[in-house]
Amino acid sequence: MLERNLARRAPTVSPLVSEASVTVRPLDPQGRLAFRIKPAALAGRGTIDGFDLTGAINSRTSPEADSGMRTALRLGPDEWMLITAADEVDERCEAISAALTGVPHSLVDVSHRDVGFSVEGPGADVVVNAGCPIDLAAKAFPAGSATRTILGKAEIVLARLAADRFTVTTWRTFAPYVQGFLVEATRS
Amino acid sequence: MLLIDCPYCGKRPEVEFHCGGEAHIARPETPTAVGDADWGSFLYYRTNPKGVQAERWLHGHGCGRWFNALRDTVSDAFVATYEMGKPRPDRDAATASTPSNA
Amino acid sequence: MRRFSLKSLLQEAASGHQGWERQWRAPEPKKEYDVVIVGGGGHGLATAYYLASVHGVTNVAVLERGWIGGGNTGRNTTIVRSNYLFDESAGLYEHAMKLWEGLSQELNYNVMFSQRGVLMLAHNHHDVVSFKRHVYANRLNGIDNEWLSPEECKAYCPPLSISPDLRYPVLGGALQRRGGTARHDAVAWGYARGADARGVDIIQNCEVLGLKRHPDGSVAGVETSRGTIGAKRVGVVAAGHTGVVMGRFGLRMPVESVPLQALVSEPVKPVFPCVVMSNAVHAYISQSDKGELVIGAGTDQYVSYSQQGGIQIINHTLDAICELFPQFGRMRMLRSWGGIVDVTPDRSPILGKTPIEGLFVNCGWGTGGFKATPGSGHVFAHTLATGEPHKINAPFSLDRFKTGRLIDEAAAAAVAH
Amino acid sequence: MSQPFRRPSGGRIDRSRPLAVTFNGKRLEGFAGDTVASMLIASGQHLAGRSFKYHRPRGILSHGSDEPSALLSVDWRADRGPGYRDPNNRASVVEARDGLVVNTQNHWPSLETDIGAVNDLLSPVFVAGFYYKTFMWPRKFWDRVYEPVIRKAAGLGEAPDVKDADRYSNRHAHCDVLVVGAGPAGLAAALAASADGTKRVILADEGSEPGGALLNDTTATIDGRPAKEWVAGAVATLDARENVVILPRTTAFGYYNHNHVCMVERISDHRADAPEGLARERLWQVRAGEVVLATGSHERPLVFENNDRPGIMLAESVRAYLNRWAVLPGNELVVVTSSASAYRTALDAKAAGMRVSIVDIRLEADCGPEFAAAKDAGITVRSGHTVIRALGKKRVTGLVVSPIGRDGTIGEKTTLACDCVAMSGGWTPSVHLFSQSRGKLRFDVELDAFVPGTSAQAERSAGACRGVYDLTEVIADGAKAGGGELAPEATASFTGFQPVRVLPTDADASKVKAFVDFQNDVTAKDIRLAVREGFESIEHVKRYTTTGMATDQGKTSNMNALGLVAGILDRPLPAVGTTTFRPPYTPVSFGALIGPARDELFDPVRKTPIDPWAEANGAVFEPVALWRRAKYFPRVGEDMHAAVARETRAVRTHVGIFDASTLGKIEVIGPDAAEFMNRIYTNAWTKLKTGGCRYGLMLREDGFVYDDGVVARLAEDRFHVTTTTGGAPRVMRHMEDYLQTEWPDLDVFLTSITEQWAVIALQGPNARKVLDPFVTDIDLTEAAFPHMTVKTGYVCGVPCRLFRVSFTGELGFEVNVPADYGEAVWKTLYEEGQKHGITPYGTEAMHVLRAEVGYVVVGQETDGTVTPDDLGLSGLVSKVKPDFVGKRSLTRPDMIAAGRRQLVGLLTKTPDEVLDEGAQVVDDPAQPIPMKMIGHVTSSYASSNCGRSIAMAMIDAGRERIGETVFVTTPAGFTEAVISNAVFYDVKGETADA
Repeated sequence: MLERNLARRAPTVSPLVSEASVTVRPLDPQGRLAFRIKPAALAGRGTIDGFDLTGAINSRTSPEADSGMRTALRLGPDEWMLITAADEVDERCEAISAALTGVPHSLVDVSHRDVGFSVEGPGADVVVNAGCPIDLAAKAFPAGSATRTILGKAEIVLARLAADRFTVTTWRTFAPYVQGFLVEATRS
Repeated sequence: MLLIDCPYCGKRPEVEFHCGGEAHIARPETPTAVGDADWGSFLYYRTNPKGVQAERWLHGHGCGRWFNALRDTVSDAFVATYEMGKPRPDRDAATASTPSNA
Repeated sequence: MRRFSLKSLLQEAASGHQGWERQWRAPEPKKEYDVVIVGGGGHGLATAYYLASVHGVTNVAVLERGWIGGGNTGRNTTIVRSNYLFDESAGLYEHAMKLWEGLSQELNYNVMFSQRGVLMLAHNHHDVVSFKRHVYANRLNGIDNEWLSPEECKAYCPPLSISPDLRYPVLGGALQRRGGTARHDAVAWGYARGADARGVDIIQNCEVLGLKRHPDGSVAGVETSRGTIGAKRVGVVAAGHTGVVMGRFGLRMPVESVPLQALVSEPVKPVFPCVVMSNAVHAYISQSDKGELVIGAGTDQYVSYSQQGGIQIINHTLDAICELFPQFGRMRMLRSWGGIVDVTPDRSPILGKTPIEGLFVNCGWGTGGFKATPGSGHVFAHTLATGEPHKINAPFSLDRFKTGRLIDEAAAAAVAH
Repeated sequence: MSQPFRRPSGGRIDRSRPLAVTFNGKRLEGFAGDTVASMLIASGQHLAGRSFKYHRPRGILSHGSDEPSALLSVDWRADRGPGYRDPNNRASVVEARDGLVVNTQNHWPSLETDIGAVNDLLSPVFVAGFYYKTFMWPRKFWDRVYEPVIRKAAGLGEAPDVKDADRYSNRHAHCDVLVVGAGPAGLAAALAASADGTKRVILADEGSEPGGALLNDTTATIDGRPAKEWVAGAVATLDARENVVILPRTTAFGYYNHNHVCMVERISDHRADAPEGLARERLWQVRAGEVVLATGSHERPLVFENNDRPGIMLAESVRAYLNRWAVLPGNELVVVTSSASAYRTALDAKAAGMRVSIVDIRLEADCGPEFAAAKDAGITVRSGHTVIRALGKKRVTGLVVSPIGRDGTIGEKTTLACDCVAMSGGWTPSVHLFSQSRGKLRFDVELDAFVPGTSAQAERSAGACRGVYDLTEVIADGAKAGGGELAPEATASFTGFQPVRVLPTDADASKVKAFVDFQNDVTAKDIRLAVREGFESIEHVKRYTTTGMATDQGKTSNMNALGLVAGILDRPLPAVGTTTFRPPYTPVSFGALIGPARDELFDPVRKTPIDPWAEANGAVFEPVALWRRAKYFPRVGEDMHAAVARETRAVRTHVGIFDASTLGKIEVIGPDAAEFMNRIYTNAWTKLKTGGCRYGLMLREDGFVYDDGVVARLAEDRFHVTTTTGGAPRVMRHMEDYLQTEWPDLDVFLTSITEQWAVIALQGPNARKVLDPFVTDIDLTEAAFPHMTVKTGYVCGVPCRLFRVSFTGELGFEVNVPADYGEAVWKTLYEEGQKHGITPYGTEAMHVLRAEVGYVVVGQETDGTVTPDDLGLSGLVSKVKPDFVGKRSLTRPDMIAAGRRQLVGLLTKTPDEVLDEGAQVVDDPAQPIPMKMIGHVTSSYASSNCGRSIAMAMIDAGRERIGETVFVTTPAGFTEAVISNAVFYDVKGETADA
């Protein structure tokens, strides 16, 4: 493969920094797989290729111990976003497909479609709430939550890793807008 | 902005949703067997009630699922939301209750 | 009817204005009328006026559930234009435009029709082609509409930003100079006064509850909150409530009622000379005689009779307004409100017969009914007087939803109207 | 100006922090805590503006957001340049600080001498609705003569003329209990609601500090302590609770569906030290479990002749200025009242050293304990008296008062000299937000007011906003609304009033100017005139007279207008109707409403992965939906025409490279994928082999063309669907809709992959040569890789979906690579392409090229009213499939009627004449108007490859008319053209279809 000869270039997210207590930082590339399967077809499989699919809708499950970072965001009744290392996408696809031979499902590599940001620091929830209209109180959206929602005029996937730590993922062409929006929000 | 109780995600703000109009308008099994008047009626005629109506919503910026809802078109209060494919709850005559958002 | 004029005004000024009479009576309903009009908005009142003035049909009642002009007539952004694409629509709206041009004199009521020009901005290639298609079609239909370059747009509307750095730069515009605005309430009141003077009974606080029919199924009258009223013909002109009224008559209609919002700013000195519409960014703006910026927003996405929509609709419209007119960022919203508009699948009105003999309907004007008020009333009066549609409203039949012969202005132009 | 009317001590101002603002060019002094209104009063300046219609001198009526008269243009940051000025600010809510530049409005040449005041003399003519009765002749004069004059006279301040230089922010918030209003009721409610720590509570108040009416009060006590201590204690308690957010300077202006309450917080306008860039205002969009409305009440003015003279104020406002701001509104005060509460003002004014007397409309017998309290304080009370008129012009100088006889007769008149009048006609609960929440109002005869009746949402009202006025009860009521209980011992309040609409007078009511709506200059006689003319519904009266329509939204005038109408008609007040209250409660800046959505954050700009290269290479861009796309790549000295001619020639002679990344892409996966495709598209998919591509056409259920695109079958159960650029989101929704609601039995999943793949189109005879060096695992030969097939493999070492497709008619490949590699692959191919004459081309050349070979663009040739047959694409409509979306509609009578518009070509008689897109087509240009139009031009270009112009058009029954000459509109007239096939260029060499 000649792949390494080519520069991989994320969308033009600018190195915007803010002096506020909340930082907005672009995340390194990750492997992302859009995984769809009807719950009945899972037929009791709780884990596939190390991805824990047992989480409730709008939750994030990540086996902490696993250094391979196999995280599953359950975004809908039949939809997960599987997150893995950027260079393991093909392996994961093969393994999952093998595990589900003959079972109707859909697995699509969207690693390049989505761009992520971390929003971190005291008041990170307030920054997200500048454009995201859902309730981010600890009770309503505790750490371990993940959902597709809105930020301003862009669609995002929002995950909460800790009280003051979120990831915001969006389609790559919306990334500069989302980044700009979040940085602007940190100024208030 | 409405607050909509998605059957899968719970109460979420309207901007995450797309309204798909009146629900339970079955697409004819065999459209070619339907006359022009009935087909026109299927395409264009809606109940448009002043009161409780069943309607379709898509949680597009959420779980991605279409579902149905009963909503009072006078108060805009939701009476019920339910998964696509389930029958309309037997609350046609029910007037929307005061929503408690707590 | 006491004539309005500068002379009569000065006479009255001298005597403390004690001599003005009621602009319309408050009669008790009669037992029977030749024509009963359901709905006392601009369209219904205009229909009554033309029935009396053009067709000599004066035994007419207008039944209004609340107060006249209280629905969409008094809740719209008062834009008047006639530069529609299709021959059918152009015919109807231009018919209205010609009536607008002499309306104050015809009614002896200053409806403040102000031909300030309506400028529709094109922000992308699709808009450009679409608006040029309108401009050419209008020209061949004898309707004024011209294509302006961005610089010409700016010259016509100096507050407009034509910076190429705009998110959606202005690529040009279609200007109808004869378009403009009018004073909405005055239209309802002027028609009411004119109709009343010709013998029409305007009956407020009278809700229509049902239809009375002859054994052969034809119309015999209406049941109302003030008793049964006989009628040879009934015309329903109930805008957002058409579906409700027709439902009481046992008919379904291809209309849905949705909230449409608008707002005004605090009044300021003259700053905005014309009407600007920008469909790509969903914004309409003009300045009223009182000085308020009058701004039309979009519809909410769901059926509602609540006259209240969500604030996100307002926010979105103001985003666009401030993008085009960044100097208005510090203006303040004074009042916002909603109307209930009845929308048809092709965004064109329904004007004509119904399946019930003697029952006629005039509805489905969606977000753009005000501008058609005189024309709509004029041709609907013809329809009610003769039992047959005027050639102008013949294409706007209910039947088109069966045959597929839609008049789809919205699809053709992507223009809200 | 110094501060001659500043009291020596007291008030909630910080005398250690003096400040100055510029008022009409003069220096005005005050202290931190002042408003501009209190500074004006301190300086003795009551004249603060000119009225809307008559240009009458106006002063300061109130101390809060209900102020109708004292409206100022404020330049908030004059030191920072333009862009910080706005009109119509209420002096009573503009917090004073150093650096403010304020000016009065609506006068010329000056506030003191205003030519417009001539209108006051003409007022007998300028009555309500006079403009409806005249200005009609001659017809053309309305918009040319009369209207401009009226417009110039109308309006208040001057609109800003430069871009707003401030920032605004937005915040979505959620809470269990939102308390609106931090007066005694609101504080009690917040204390109760937050007590157990489990509920999130937000307490918002429009004022600069919590306390509400208690801030005006120096005598009330609660539980034996001064009320202000109770306030301080309550605030401290709330502050200490983590579950409470207190928001001063935050006005809840809109109560929307499902307890969505919108509020504006003023962040920086009051701060002299606000750093540049600090947001000016914040829009709070609060979703509350429950809402407690504790919004207080508004005092009613009294309606008598010249009640608008500067120096005539609301009684509670006089008290507020005395106590809260420590300024004397004058030396000689007459309190005119029908309400007990105003006695408190009289007592406080007396204590402050003013000379005070009271004129009470009520008879002594109708008064409460306040009467004796005033007498005891040595204040003269004239009960059973009326005010005939006020004297003075730019400042009140006296009141003519008179006893009212038993039969209503007016007794002997006395003139009371004064320089300040405090008036009170009682109180109106502030039910605006309750009404906005769609709660049903109830008229309470005892209170002479509309009060909250049935709630429509999870909401409770507490305190004065529901007619509870006694302090003890107010606090108890607030606590109850907050879910708790409090039974404090507070000093008794003076409550109760006798409704008075217009004060009795013996003057000719038809001549007297007694104002009901101060800002809009609506007098009692205007309202009488409206009723006389048949305007009986209060909505009609409002619209005819404009009462209640001013920037104060009738807070001080509505009840007086309603009562007056009811009185004239002799109907119970509710029968006249109440006005529905609409947002906003007080005017809200557009800036706050749009928040960050401006400039770069107005709308996202979607840029492709290759966009940076295009920008660096001088592309001219165009907006397409949310995208920006390279339209053409001009070289030095080239205009669009020249650039496009070069680009299109290069594609046909060598090779072009085009960024097609914006095309919508959807991956359709599942065992039933082919069946799903069959149902969604007009054509058949079952027989498409893996590795094959097919052009697909999609209809709406009504039979009209919805979208199109090439679809590749990657596997038995996997399709890669492409859509138009603008259509991608709606096609996805359309597909999901059918899948989930009509065919849930199908095992199919959809995933949007638009942004996963960058798409680089190589088009032209040299396309294969450019690609060849970078492909190792795909055989690019014609035999192995024919037109309309797809292969996966690697390009430049990057995983790739390689399509052999063409939108130009030439040999073509579309290289799909993961988006992050898009730019690098593009650059690699572009460099290699130098040997082969590669030329980047944009959307304009793309359009020309596709038109040359007769390909349609959905959205350009179609407009939502076009069927497949209209486009000549009936061959793509399966006759065999029993059903697909839109099939049934295609057989409706009008869809198969003869004479429908059909897609054809148009060739101008003059080859280099390019038709206008959108031009109309007629058979006979000499026919009279209205002309019969037979079609319109959908696409039109100068085609370098064809050596002439080409155009596509939709013409009535066009396919039968090929070869006929028609006339096409031009900006100047008409031009001749011949109807042709819509294919203009014959591709030479190895073509797409070879």
